[in-house]
This record gives sequence, structure tokens and C-alpha cells, in this order.
Amino acid sequence: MPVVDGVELPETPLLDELEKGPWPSFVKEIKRAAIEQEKAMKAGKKIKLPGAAKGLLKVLELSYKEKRTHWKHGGIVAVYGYGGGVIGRYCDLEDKVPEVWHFHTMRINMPAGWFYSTKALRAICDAWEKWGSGLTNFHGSTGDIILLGTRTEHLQPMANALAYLEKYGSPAPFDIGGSGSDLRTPSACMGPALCEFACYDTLEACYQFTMRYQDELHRPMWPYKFKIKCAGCPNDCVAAKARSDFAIIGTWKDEIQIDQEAVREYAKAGVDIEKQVVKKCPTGAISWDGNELKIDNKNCIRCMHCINVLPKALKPGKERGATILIGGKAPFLDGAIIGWVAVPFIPADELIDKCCELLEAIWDWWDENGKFRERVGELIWRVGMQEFLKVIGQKADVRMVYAPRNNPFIFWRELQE
Amino acid sequence: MPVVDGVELPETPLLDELEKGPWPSFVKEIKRAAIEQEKAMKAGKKIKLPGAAKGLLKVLELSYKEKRTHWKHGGIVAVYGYGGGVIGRYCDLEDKVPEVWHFHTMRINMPAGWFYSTKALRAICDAWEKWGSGLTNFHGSTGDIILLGTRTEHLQPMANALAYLEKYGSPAPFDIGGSGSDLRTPSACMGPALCEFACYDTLEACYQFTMRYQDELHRPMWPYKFKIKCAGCPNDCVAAKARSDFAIIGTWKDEIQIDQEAVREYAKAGVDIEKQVVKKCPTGAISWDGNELKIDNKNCIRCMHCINVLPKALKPGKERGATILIGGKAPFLDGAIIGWVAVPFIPADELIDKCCELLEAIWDWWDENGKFRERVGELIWRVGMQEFLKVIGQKADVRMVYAPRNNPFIFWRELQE
Amino acid sequence: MAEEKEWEETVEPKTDFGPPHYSIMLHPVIKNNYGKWKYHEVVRPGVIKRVAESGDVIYVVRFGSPRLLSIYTVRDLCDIADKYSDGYLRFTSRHNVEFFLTDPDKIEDLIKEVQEKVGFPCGGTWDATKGEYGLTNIVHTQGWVHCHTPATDASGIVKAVMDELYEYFTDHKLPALCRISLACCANMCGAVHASDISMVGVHRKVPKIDDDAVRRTCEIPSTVAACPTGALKPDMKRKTVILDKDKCMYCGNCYTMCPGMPIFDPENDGVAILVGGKLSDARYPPQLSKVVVPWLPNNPPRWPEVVQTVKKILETWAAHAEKYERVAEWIHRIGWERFFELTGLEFTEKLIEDYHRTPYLYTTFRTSAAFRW
Amino acid sequence: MAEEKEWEETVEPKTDFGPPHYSIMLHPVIKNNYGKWKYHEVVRPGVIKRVAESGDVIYVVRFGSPRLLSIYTVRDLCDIADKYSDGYLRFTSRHNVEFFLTDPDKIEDLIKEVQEKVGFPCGGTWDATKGEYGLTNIVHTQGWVHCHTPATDASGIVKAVMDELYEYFTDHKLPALCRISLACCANMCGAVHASDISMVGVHRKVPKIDDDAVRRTCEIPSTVAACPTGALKPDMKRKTVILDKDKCMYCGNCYTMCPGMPIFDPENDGVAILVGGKLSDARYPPQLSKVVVPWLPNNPPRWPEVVQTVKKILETWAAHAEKYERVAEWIHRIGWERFFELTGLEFTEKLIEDYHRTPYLYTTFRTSAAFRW
Ligand code: SRM
Ligand code: SRM
Ligand code: SRM
Ligand code: SRM
Ligand code: SF4
Ligand code: SF4
Ligand code: SF4
Ligand code: SF4
Ligand code: SF4
Ligand code: SF4
Ligand code: SF4
Ligand code: SF4
Repeated sequence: MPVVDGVELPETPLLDELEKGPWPSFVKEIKRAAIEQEKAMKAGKKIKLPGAAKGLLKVLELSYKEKRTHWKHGGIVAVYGYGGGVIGRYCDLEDKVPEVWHFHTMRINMPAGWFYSTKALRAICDAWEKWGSGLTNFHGSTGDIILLGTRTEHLQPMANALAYLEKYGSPAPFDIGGSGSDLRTPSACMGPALCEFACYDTLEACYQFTMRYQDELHRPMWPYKFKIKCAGCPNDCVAAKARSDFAIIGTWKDEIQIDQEAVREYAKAGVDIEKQVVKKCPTGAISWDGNELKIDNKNCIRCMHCINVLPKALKPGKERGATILIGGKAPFLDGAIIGWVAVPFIPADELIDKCCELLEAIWDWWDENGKFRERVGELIWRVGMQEFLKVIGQKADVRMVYAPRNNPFIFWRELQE
Repeated sequence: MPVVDGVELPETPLLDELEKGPWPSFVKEIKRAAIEQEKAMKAGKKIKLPGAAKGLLKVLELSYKEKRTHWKHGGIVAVYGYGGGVIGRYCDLEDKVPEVWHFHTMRINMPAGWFYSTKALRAICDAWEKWGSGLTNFHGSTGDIILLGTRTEHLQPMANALAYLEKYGSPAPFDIGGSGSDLRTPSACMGPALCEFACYDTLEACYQFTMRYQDELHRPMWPYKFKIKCAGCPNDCVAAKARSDFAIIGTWKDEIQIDQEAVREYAKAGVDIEKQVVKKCPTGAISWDGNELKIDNKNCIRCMHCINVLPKALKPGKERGATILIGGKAPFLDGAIIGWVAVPFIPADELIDKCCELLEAIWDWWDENGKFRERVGELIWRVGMQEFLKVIGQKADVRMVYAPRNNPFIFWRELQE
Repeated sequence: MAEEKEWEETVEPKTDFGPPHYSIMLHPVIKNNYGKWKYHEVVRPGVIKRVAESGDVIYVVRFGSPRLLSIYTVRDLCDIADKYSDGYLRFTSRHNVEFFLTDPDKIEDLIKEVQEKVGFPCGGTWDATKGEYGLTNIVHTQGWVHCHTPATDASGIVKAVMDELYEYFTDHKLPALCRISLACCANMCGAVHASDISMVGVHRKVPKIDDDAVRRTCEIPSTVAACPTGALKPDMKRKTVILDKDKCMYCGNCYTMCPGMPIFDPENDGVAILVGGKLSDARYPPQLSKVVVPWLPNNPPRWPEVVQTVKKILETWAAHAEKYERVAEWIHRIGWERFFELTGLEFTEKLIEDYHRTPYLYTTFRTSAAFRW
Repeated sequence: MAEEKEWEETVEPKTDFGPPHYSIMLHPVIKNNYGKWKYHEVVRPGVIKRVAESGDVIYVVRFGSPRLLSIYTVRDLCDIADKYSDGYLRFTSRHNVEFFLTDPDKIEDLIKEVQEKVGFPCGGTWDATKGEYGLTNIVHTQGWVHCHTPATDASGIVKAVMDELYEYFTDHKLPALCRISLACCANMCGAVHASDISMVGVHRKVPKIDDDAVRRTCEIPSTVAACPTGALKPDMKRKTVILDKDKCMYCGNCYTMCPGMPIFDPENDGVAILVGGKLSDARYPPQLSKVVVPWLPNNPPRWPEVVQTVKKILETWAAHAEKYERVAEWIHRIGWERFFELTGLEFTEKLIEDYHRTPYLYTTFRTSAAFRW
């Protein structure tokens, strides 16, 4: 048994291989938690699960040896007043590694854009040092802070600690995120906080949705999960198109703003405008005569490429807002979907309210019509866009499709007696 | 009642509108048959259905007035020894227009490429003048000669006339084509008969398939119809890709043959090589310096465009053969299909035999596994290309797809106990 | 009629002897140069000069045909072929007629004689070298002339459209190949599912179930199985079928199986317009056609709405497309947004894919915020 | 432990108060210039200079993270943020950590201190203006660390791959954006279905049905309904399920519903490789990833087959792609024929779409004779 800083660690020859190499090592992190938590406990701190990280090392080493998982279905574990936010997890090695027989994760709703003050972060760490494994994910791929591994009886105290996290020095309390058949924790790209391309306030939108739909987020009530992600422009830095049922993609309607002087500066500085910009425009909408850059905005599809290359010279237009894509998701059951256009444009100043209207209409309809484990996109496939457009009160727009249908098997339900 | 050449015609005010205008008129054709057949009869010719074309005028005028068809299901009518080739048709105006109460069509297998000697054509006309309506389609859209409208009792005599058509002066007899759940009459573009692009002998291939599979053509025996079309090159002048279950598309494997002198001549004669050829190559495989045309054949996808524009200068390569596309068809039930690559390349000299091997393997399999009214393409969708490739003894080739699958839901049946 | 026993009725039936071998149907120059053609040149619209490696030359002269021909017209064509074409002629895959001349000086006479005798116009060709294209014949189907399921006529619309587009047939005025097709019902006999511009007959009302007729004439299981959307259920007690109006999309497939449930409806049947199909591999991969007008009324005898829509699409395309840019390629460049704007057609919810069995269902949906305004 | 009653256990539970408002988490310069950024410039790999309309400047310095962090490391990051970044930091959507500096002179110190204290490398950025791209972090999932359905581990492979591709993270050596992702099972938590290069854990054996366990722990109808291919049937008599081996594609969906039919299998589980997904609208529309290697073995602790395959793909792409040409765009230009040739990967029948429920089924099939040799 290797001993580090007076703490005995299990033999983990396979995992140890993953401490080598230049990329930061998650094995080191687990070991560090194991060591430091035990040390902290020995130093008198109140620590409920000093052996959890160590237990994880044992289980994981075994998984590496046997090439299989040792985690089992979790059943339903939760905290008071919530139906989701905790992923129950048990180990199938109860006797061998009782330290992690329970190893539930908690999903904690991060601040929009994943911005933190150190005060907030430290407070979370302090609480989790006490009530959990000391292991986290910053962040889960939906965006939550993931607190990785605790026992059932510590879930409620940890939730309480987060709810009154000011007592640990945080500027604000933290709440539980989503899991199960509910609204999942909405997320947003950094948007206006740092990015000059943001066409609407992604962080505020994300915050508003989260706050207005606390009930939907915390109490699974639907046929399946539902995700919202806010990207400030078509670059989609939060992968909203593929990973959210309701993706809000910032865009604009009018003309790209051009600072010709700045274009010339870029050219002087060595940017090959012809090759890097003009030739790469997907619709051939740009021309450059060595002095002036012209954009045929009627032909521009707002792909962002030219703006990406020349951020100082080009800017999205002034008439800003967002496109709503519906239905993005992973492959079960009907195959992976990148969301598609449900609303081509909503002006920025109406965006949040309009989205709420849409969301509520969609949820009502989906809740009523969706099958068990049927994502909203699959429901729309099943019943057709004609029906869905009625639900969201939108007129059909050619921007919703890459191409019209190729068969004339059209429903004319309004003509039937 | 208008009287023309002593023949009374029905009042057809609506149809008469379609005699106007510069494009040749089918109404004139029907009237002409009505008039001439009656005249011929009066002149002593043996004519079985002198009133048929006239009857059609009446029915059609009514259809134009009422905006609906007056034809009914045909049931099964056939000629001796054959299960297909006749489309039974009855009129729902039995009392009003008894002349066309029966109005069956016969599908007659055309010569490959639709080439005729006038002797053959005249003989068909003479026989059909006697036994039918005197109306035809040159041709049906599968390719047959369509003899439009006769009564059940004249089917056999007409078939006999065609079988011994030499007696009418034809250089050869004509046989019945396909209909129902059988092999349909194969067809071919004019290919080597007239076209310099032909990469294999489309007419001979078409003839061979037709002859070898007379039984399959004449006796419906399968889950549904099956069509073969032979196009000499990727231009596909016989619409094989969309209209045949088994499309044979001529192509080549080596380098496009270039006559540089002829390219220069074209350029001199005013062809804008850069704009018309180089810029239009889909893979950017061509370059032209004003003197020499270069083709990056590794990058050429054999789309034919450059050859089409410069037929005197460019030619398909010397290593010729064909690509087989499988599954092309109209929209029922699973949607319209353009056939897809089943065999990327078969050398021209092995083509006919190899195709026969493939066809026989496919038919056996489809016959055994296909559902009622399931085209072969739909069966392949249902069971997957993995299975189909086994049937045709082909290895998978990336040329069979535009892109690999996007989900990892792969069958590993060979690994299961 | 029955009194005389004619040989056709008495001969031994002979089967499975197949069509004549094509070789006996070939003009001698064609036969001699079979597989040895060197190149072709378009002499004028309708006339293609073909030069063989041997140096032999043949002029192929093409004429538009209504396809529905009386044998008397066919005989006229034979007379002409005997006179000009050494007794040979052919039909093309798009129903045009071609004569073969060895003497170019006879071309004009031939054209005149065909025009006078049968009224067929010379044309339907194209010249890829120049990038100048004629419109060719419309591939079409039976319609009210012969079929039992049509939602519209075939020959009548084709005649009306070709009258209107006549000048495009006789001249090379188009920027690229353009194939027009028509099918009188969703069975789509022909190539409407992959043509530059297509017209398709469509029903819009559910079939009227005549329970008695169903009982008498239909096999219930195969009728039910024929329905692509599962709109039919067997009613075993009453020995008929039950139809779910919300699931039916009026394809008429059940009617083909079962005469007891006719689907035609004079006021609601009509014509859908599709565009953007293509089959050659040239430049751009083969494409299926896409519906751009879900329905136009049946307005015989000349279907003005259909004719004008087709003309508008053709001429808008012709005015805006680059050389060689077929309808699909043109739309690919300018975007569907612009297509609807330029043609003045309306994009409605009916044009969004919702046929659940098609593997294209979702691939037509726009998965990005990239589009034109 | 239980003797002391702590306030966390006794307080009134409070619900639905939501996350902190982001505004209290923002560095003052960010807060002051919120929504008013003018442009950015990449100073060096890992360091982005952001200039506001006000003239304010902030330097964002990015570091790679293993995502799985002990709170002790998070505290270290906080110490660093307090020292350099006025007490603020953020994580990116791809799990990297960013600090905010107003003084460019402190950048090097920061980088050194982060490296020393927590060993996180500076990098993960890209410079679109120059068309020079760094590789960023791998979005990944739980694997054997926490999940019950994985066919492989997540963190271990990610570590092994990033060790091998380290230089691409710390430098801008790539021609375009390239996103690598990993999911440990076909549920695909994360963005593997739309990444330039993806790794996905796959099972290859049918679940082992433990009838007793099924009876005890599973709701049979929902288990049967969960199967996407209809491979499961209820056996109501025996109160269990029956599996059709030929229809099963080993997705594990049933196992998620029913612990009584575990699917893992050490020797047959493994990793599939996908390429060519993308999500930005830049130049080329969003694309789903495509499978190019159906299976590689699980070979912990360092998965050399997986690592080498990913590296090979990345480096082949990097060597051949034009500036801005992401994997999908590169393949679009050179063709899949060339992709397999250049990478040396084998195209097999396993890569041809046959999942019947996907609307892409047929659209992946090549409907033309146009391809490269
Ligand atoms: C923790 C997390 C992975 C991670 O390590 O980051 C995760 C973990 C699980 N996901 Fe996920 N998903 C996570 C983000 C995602 C995402 C990405 C996203 O949200 O941006 C997706 C793809 C997008 C989508 O929603 O389709 C995703 C698609 C799935 C699916 C497939 C859903 C589908 O419709 O195809 C399942 C299967 C299911 O729902 O039964 C699934 C199920 C699961 C379960 C609950 C396994 C199960 O069936 O019980 C996993 C629990 C693991 C554990 O032990 O903690 N998870 N899951 C992510 C959530 C962390 C967070 O809250 O921040
Ligand atoms: C920090 C982050 C947003 C966040 O809220 O966390 C971010 C930040 C920026 N992105 Fe992004 N992107 C971020 C995730 C993404 C994602 C999502 C993902 O990877 O899961 C995408 C979509 C990926 C895809 O298409 O599959 C994304 C696609 C882009 C693009 C499109 C590039 C392209 O050619 O397709 C740009 C434009 C460019 O820079 O060329 C872009 C541009 C940018 C810019 C330049 C925007 C700006 O003006 O500030 C930012 C700095 C980039 C740099 O590092 O040099 N960002 N960016 C994310 C960084 C993750 C990381 O740590 O590496
Ligand atoms: C005569 C012809 C149309 C014409 O005017 O040219 C025709 C006429 C009929 N077709 Fe067709 N099809 C004709 C070529 C086609 C083609 C084109 C081709 O073969 O190149 C197609 C599309 C390609 C294909 O096979 O998919 C075609 C696809 C159909 C279908 C749809 C099949 C599908 O899988 O989607 C049906 C429906 C059916 O089989 O029940 C059909 C059914 C019919 C029936 C038999 C109607 C019926 O359900 O009973 C029509 C009989 C009309 C009549 O009264 O004579 N016909 N049919 C063509 C045959 C003439 C010939 O032998 O030369
Ligand atoms: C006669 C015919 C073949 C036959 O066996 O009957 C034929 C003959 C020729 N075709 Fe064709 N094509 C014929 C139907 C087709 C079809 C099928 C159809 O329309 O149903 C196609 C596929 C259409 C599609 O893609 O939807 C077809 C697509 C082409 C193309 C591709 C053009 C393109 O840009 O997509 C060429 C090449 C070219 O000329 O540019 C071509 C080229 C030719 C050439 C130049 C080949 C040659 O070297 O002789 C022939 C003379 C064309 C002319 O009129 O100037 N042929 N051609 C068919 C004429 C029908 C007619 O009467 O108009
Ligand atoms: S999505 Fe657009 S606005 Fe948001 S961070 Fe990325 S580039 Fe900026
Ligand atoms: S945003 Fe894209 S489409 Fe628009 S001009 Fe720029 S590069 Fe072209
Ligand atoms: S398909 Fe090719 S070979 Fe056949 S006629 Fe057309 S161009 Fe000639
Ligand atoms: S055949 Fe097509 S792909 Fe090949 S070089 Fe010519 S134009 Fe290019
Ligand atoms: S398209 Fe329909 S109506 Fe027209 S001939 Fe074919 S089956 Fe008959
Ligand atoms: S018309 Fe078509 S969709 Fe309607 S019931 Fe009949 S077969 Fe089904
Ligand atoms: S991808 Fe699968 S195994 Fe991995 S965390 Fe998600 S559900 Fe679990
Ligand atoms: S593993 Fe998937 S495909 Fe197989 S039985 Fe279970 S749910 Fe069905």
C-alpha cells in the first residue's frame, strides 16, 4: 500500500499509468481528494465521507482490470421538495468497497455562463468537503456543477448547505439542477459578458428561463427531458443545436456592419482577404477590390465566417435577435437530431417573453401528446410540422427547411368532412 | 354532330380546344383514328372495333366536363401462356358508350433503343388497325409499345398477329411486354448505336436480359414489379437511376482521353473553357492554361460534364464498364428512391454475365424475403445492406455511400452465440 | 365479326420469343458504325450531326410527338422515313421521333414535310458545347384516356403546356437542360419524382368507402396493408374497412387494391407542382423533385393555372440561371428563399415534409440559423 | 458522526430559489463592459485580448482541465484567481478554466503558477484571423467513474488522447477548428453526435437476461417499449422478456429501464470512432458525425488503438486540409473515398447505415455513379 502524506492509498497500478504524461490527470485528482480529505479529517475538520475518493480508486482500478463498470442503477433518491437533480448510484461491490456503496451525484445549477467569484466556489468546496467525496465535475455536459458521490443521508444536508451557502461565505445560495423527465438546467455561452458577437443577452435569457421555470426544472412531470441552450450567435459555442430541444441562436436581419478602414488594416497586417474571406463565403456574397469589402447582404446567410476572421472590421447588423431551433438531441430512439428552425427570427427585445410563450405552448402540447420517453422533436416528426406550427402559432416559412418535401402526400385535414 | 370525311364524330367542345395551338394534338390523333378506321371499314377492310376511338372521344369529353376518370379496375385479362402484358380496363359508362366498355391495353416489347424499320412499324399498325382501337403510345414510359384499347376477345388474335408478324411484312415477330409483379420490359438508351459516350453496349445488354428472362417477364411471380434499364454513361438518358430497380450506368475507371488539339479548336471556335468547363467541374479537377487541358483523374468523379461540353476533344477512358445502382422507384410505399450503388464497377466484357448472376441472386432472395408489394429497394432498407451484400457476394465499398452511417447502432450478428 | 376464322385466331400460340433483335432495325450507316462514333455536333435545333471514326456522317433529325398516336399517323411517319431515311426511324426515351439522313441538303425538306403531313415540330435538342438548350418533350402518362386512378388528365395538360412553351422546343433558348414531366396520380408512372419541373395529379379527399362494393370486390387484408400511413383498419364484423380521416393522405393506394373505395373528387382533385429533380451525374448529384405548389385546380380543357405556373417557373429559372445550371443547381446557388421570392410562389406549411415513411423526413429540415432574408 | 446536529440538517428547507444571478459573478471590468465589447485579438495560444468600446481591455487566459476536479484543486484555482484575477474566474463550455487579467505583464507569471500549482496547460484557443487553430479540451462523460451503462471509460481515454495531442492544445498548429468528444455509451451524453472527431463506447453483445432479476426489478411494458428495434417481446406467462438476437443492436436502452438485463461484456465492449460532425454555421451547415471505425477494443489503461486512431485522423486531416476547412468540409472536398485512403482506415459493411428508425437511412446511400477511384 503506497502511503502519501501519511495517508494509505490502495494499489492502483493501472490507474497510476494515467498519472503520467503532460495532460492534467483525473487520477491525481481522485488521489488528491483521498489524501487531502483524510488529512483534513485528521486535522479535525468535520468530514462525513473520508473514504469515498479512496473507495472510488479501488472500484475504478477494478473496472480497469475487468473492463467493465461496477455501478448499478440508482433507483430514486432525492432531496426534500425536489423530484430531480440527484442521480442515485450504487456499487455492485458492496462488501468489498463499502465506502462507495452509495455514490450518488448531485447536479447543482451553475451561474449562467459558468462565471464564478472565488467566494462562491470556495463555499461550494467547503460544503462538499464535508458532505461528499470532495470530487466534482466542473462541469457536467449539460452544464451543471456535478458533485460526484455521496450517501443518501448526506443529500439533504448538502442541499441545505447550498441553500444557505451565504453561511459558507458565498455571495448567494446555490440550487439543485435538473434530471429525469423535466426541464434540464438551461445553459448559455459567455455571450455579452465577453464576446463582441453576441446578438442578444444569452446570460440574462438563461437566467430568466431558469427562474421562471423552477417548478418545471425541479419536478419531473413530462414524457421525457427537455433542454434549453442559449448561443449568442450562429457559431454556437454552447453546442445548442445538437444538445438542446430548444436552441436559441443569436442572429441578425439587416446588413453586416463594416469598418472599411479596419479591413484595410487587416489586409496590411497580412490577412489574405481574397483567400481567407471572399473565397470562403458559402454563398459568394463578398467581394474585395483591395480597398473596399462589399457584402451582398441579400445573399448572405449569416454564417459568421467573415466576421469571425475580421472581428475588428465586421460586426453583425443592428437588427438583432435570435432563431429558435427545435428538437436537438442524442440518438434515442429515432436517431440523433440537430435541431431545426421553428421560428426564423425573434427580435432581441421581445426574445425572452416570446420564448416563454413558445415554451409554455410547446410543453402543454408535448405533455398531452408525447409518448413516454419521446423527445419533443420526435413528437413533431410523428405528427408533422403542420400540427406543430399551429401549436406555436407560427406561419410556415421557407427558412424552416433546407428544401420542400419531395412527395405530394400532403394532409388536407381541413377539407375533410 | 360534326361530320368529317363522311364520318360522324361526337360533339367534343372541350376536347376541340386541344386541337388548337402549335403543339401536335392527341385529340387530332384520336379523331383521326375514329375517322380513318371507319373509312377503312367502309372501304372493306376487316376492322373489329371501328367505334373504339369514337367511344374514347365520348368518354374523354365527359371526363373533361366532369373532371374525373371513367375507367374502372380491369381485373385479370391475359393472352394464352402469359400472366402479364395486358392492362384490363372497363368503362363505367357501359350503357352510354358500349364501344369502349372493354378498353384493355397491350404492352408490346419494343426493340432495344426504340429503333424501327418502317416494315416493322407498318405491320404493327396493320394488325392493330384490325384488332384494336387504332390508337397507340409510342411509347409507354417503361418503354413498351402501348396498344391502347381493345376488347377481351381480340387480345389473343392480336397477340397471335404479333407473334407471326412476318405475315404482315415485319422482319420479325413482336412479343408481349411486362406488367404486374414481374420483370418489366427492360430498356436502354441508344448507346453505341448513335452515341460516342456509350461505355458499354446498352442495346445488346438490354436484348440479352430480355431474352434470358422471358419467363420472368411474362409470368408475374414476385412480390412486386422489377425494372432494368441500361444507360450507356452517367448522363443517364433513359432515366434509369430513378425508374429502375436495377440500373446499369456506363462509366470508366481510368483516365479521360484528351485530344489537346481539339480542345484548342473548341477554344478558338468560342468555347470559354475556363468558364464552361474548368469552373463547372464539381471537384475542381480540371485546369486550362490556354493551351493544354489537364485533368486530375484521381479527383475526377466521372460526372461527364467536361466531356459533354467538348465531345470532340474528350472521351471516357479506355477501361470501361458500368456501375450498378439498385432500388430506384416511384414513391410507394416508402417514398421515391433514386437507386444507389450496389456494385461500383463491372468491366464491360463481363457485364452481361455478371449482371445475370446478380439478378438471379437478387430475385431469389427478394422472392423469398420480400413482402407483398415490397420493391427490392425497400426490402434492402428493411433488412440492411449488410445482408444484401451477402446476397450479391459483394464487399462493402465506400463508393456505395455518400457518407458512412451516423449512429453506432451496428449489427454484430456474427458475434452472438 | 365472328363468322370468319382468321389465321391469327387459329395459329399455334407461340410464346417467349422476345422482341426483334435491334440490329435488324438499324439504318445501315448506324449499323456499320455501331460503337464507333467519334463525336457529334448540333447543326441547328433538332438536327444533330454524328461523325463516325470511319468518317461516315449521319444527321439525326428530331421531332416532337404527342406520344398518343393513331396508326395512321405512324404510317405517315413511315412514309416519310421511307422517303428520307432509308426506311428507318426511332423514338427517343422522351417520345420524340428521329429520322436519319445522310444528305444534309434534305434536312429542310424533311422538316417541312413532317410539319405539313403530321404537324410535328423539329426541335427538342440541346447543344452542350455552346451551353444552349432546347426544351424537349414532356414524359407523361395515361390520365383520363386510360387509367382508373388519375387525379387529372395527362395528355391534355401536356398539350396545353407545350403549346405555351412551343418556342423553347423549337429553339435553343434555355441556359441548361430542363426536363418537364407529368404523372396523373401519385403512383408517378414516369420520372416526375426526378425532373426539373413536374406536374402530379393529386387527390385531396379521403376515399368514399362503399361497404357493399368492398364486401363484393375487395380482399380486406391486402387493402389494409396497402395503406402507407396505416389509416385503414379491417372491420371484420361488417366485412369492410374503417378509415381514419386524420391519417389518410389521399394517395389512392387502397383504391388500386379495392375498387370499393373510389377516391376521385372533381372539385378537390388537382395538380401539384414539383421542381428541382435531376438524374444525370453532370456537375451535381441526382436529386428528387420537391413540391413547390401543393395543389392547383383541375381546369380542363387547358388548365391555365397549371400552364402559367409551369411557364412562370421555367422562365424565371431561364432568366436567372447560369449556363449549365439546371433548376436544382440554380436553387442550390440562390437558395429556396430566393426561389419562392422570384417565382412569386407561396411557401406554406403544406410544403414541409411530414410523410412519416420517407427517409427524407427530417433531412429536409433546416438545422441551422443560416438563411437569407 | 450523528451526535452533533448541524445547522445544515436543521434549517428550514428552501426550494426553487434558483442559481445566483450571473452579474454577481462577473469580474468588474467584464461587468462594466457587459454587451459592449468591440473586438478580440489572440495574443498567444491560450491568451485572448478583449477590447471594449470604452477602451477597457481584459486578457482572458485559458487552461486545460481534466474536468474531474477535487475540491482541493478548485481551491488552488481560487487562490490563483484571487492573486491574478481579482477573485473571479470562469469555466468554458468545454471544461477549460479562464482567468481575467487587466495587466498583460502578469500573464507569464500566471501561466507559470498554474502549471506549477495544478499542472494545467495554457492553450485551447484559436485565432480565426490568422486561420491558426489550437485543439481544445475533449467534452466527455462519466464512464467507469460513475455511470451504470458505459461500454468504456471516459476520463481515462480522454487523458490518454490529450497526452498524445498535447502539443496541439498548447499551440495553434491546426488548419481549422477541431472538436473532439467522447461518450461512454450510445446515450451520447455530450456532443459526440456532432463533433469533428468522436469516440463512443459501444456494446456488441445482446443483454444477458436474468429472468429472476427481471421479474424482481423491472416493469416489463416500459422495458419492451424502450427497445428501438423491437427486439424485445414480453413473455407474460413467465413474467420476463424474450430477446430476438437478430434484431438487437446492443444499445443498452433496455438495461437503462431494467437492471435485470445487463449488457456489459469486457471482451466485446469497445469504442467506435466517428468523424465529420460540426455545429457552427460557419461556411458549411451543421453536420452529424459519421462512424468510420465500428469498434476498437477496450485496452485500459491507455487505449493505444483508440489513441492512435484519433491521432492518425487528426494529423491526416491537419496535413491535408485548407485553412478553415473543418473535418466535414475537408471530406466534402476530397471525398470519402480519399478519406479512407489517406487515413488507412477500412471501409466495411458495418459503416453502411442500417438503423431503420433514422431518417437518414437512405440519404447516406450514393445515388449516382459519380465517385473517385
Ligand atoms: C452527467 C452527464 C454526463 C457527464 O459526465 O457530463 C450525463 C449522465 C447521464 N446521462 Fe446524459 N448526461 C449528461 C448530459 C447529456 C447530454 C448533453 C447535454 O445535455 O448537453 C446529452 C445529449 C443531449 C440530449 O439530451 O439528447 C445526454 C443524453 C442522454 C441520454 C439520451 C437521450 C436521448 O434522447 O437520446 C440518456 C438516456 C436516457 O435519458 O435514458 C442519458 C442518460 C444519462 C444517465 C442519467 C444514465 C441513465 O440512463 O441513467 C447518466 C448518469 C450518469 C451518472 O452516473 O452520473 N443522457 N446527456 C451529463 C449531465 C451533467 C449535467 O447535468 O451537467
Ligand atoms: C469560450 C467559448 C464559449 C463559452 O461560453 O465557454 C468559446 C469562445 C469563443 N468562440 Fe467558440 N467558444 C467555445 C465553444 C465553441 C463551440 C462549442 C463546442 O466546442 O462544444 C463551438 C461549436 C463547435 C462546432 O461547430 O462543432 C464553437 C465555435 C466557434 C466558432 C466556429 C468556428 C468554425 O469555423 O466552425 C468560432 C469562430 C472562429 O473563431 O472561427 C468561435 C469563436 C469564438 C470566439 C472567438 C468568440 C469571441 O469573439 O470571443 C471565442 C474565443 C475563441 C478562442 O478560444 O480563440 N467559436 N465554439 C467556448 C470555448 C470552449 C473551449 O474551452 O475551448
Ligand atoms: C402505361 C404506363 C404509363 C404511361 O402512360 O406510360 C403506366 C401505367 C400504369 N401504372 Fe405505372 N405505368 C407506366 C410506367 C411506370 C413507371 C416508369 C417506368 O417504368 O420507367 C413508373 C415509375 C417507376 C417505378 O416502377 O417505380 C411506374 C410506377 C407505377 C406505380 C408505383 C410503383 C411504386 O413502387 O411506387 C404503380 C402502382 C402499382 O404498382 O400499383 C403503377 C401502376 C400503374 C397502373 C397499372 C395503374 C394500376 O395501379 O393499375 C397503370 C395502368 C394505366 C393504364 O390504364 O394503362 N405504376 N409506372 C407506363 C407503362 C408503359 C410501358 O409499359 O411502357
Ligand atoms: C435521344 C436521347 C437518348 C435516347 O436513347 O433516346 C438522348 C440523347 C442525347 N443525350 Fe441525353 N438523351 C435523351 C434523354 C436524356 C435523359 C432522360 C430523360 O430526359 O428522361 C437525360 C437525364 C435527364 C436528367 O438528368 O434529369 C439526359 C441527360 C443528358 C445529359 C446531361 C445534361 C445535364 O447537364 O444534366 C447530356 C449531356 C449534355 O448534353 O449536356 C446528354 C447528352 C445527350 C447526347 C448529346 C449524347 C450524344 O452524344 O449523343 C444526345 C443528344 C442530345 C441532344 O438532343 O442534343 N443527355 N438525356 C434522349 C432524348 C430524349 C429527347 O427526345 O429529348
Ligand atoms: S456563440 Fe457567438 S456570441 Fe456566444 S460566445 Fe460564441 S461567438 Fe460569442
Ligand atoms: S456571414 Fe457568411 S454568408 Fe454572410 S457574407 Fe459573411 S461569409 Fe458570407
Ligand atoms: S446515356 Fe450516355 S451513352 Fe446513353 S445516349 Fe445518353 S449520353 Fe449517350
Ligand atoms: S468528368 Fe466531371 S468530375 Fe471528371 S473532370 Fe470532367 S467535369 Fe470534372
Ligand atoms: S400516374 Fe397514376 S393515374 Fe397516371 S397512369 Fe400511372 S397509375 Fe395511372
Ligand atoms: S387513400 Fe392512401 S392514405 Fe388514404 S386510406 Fe387509402 S391508402 Fe391509406
Ligand atoms: S454516455 Fe452513457 S455511459 Fe456515459 S455517462 Fe452518458 S449514459 Fe452514462
Ligand atoms: S440492447 Fe437495445 S436493441 Fe438490444 S434488446 Fe436492448 S433495447 Fe433492444
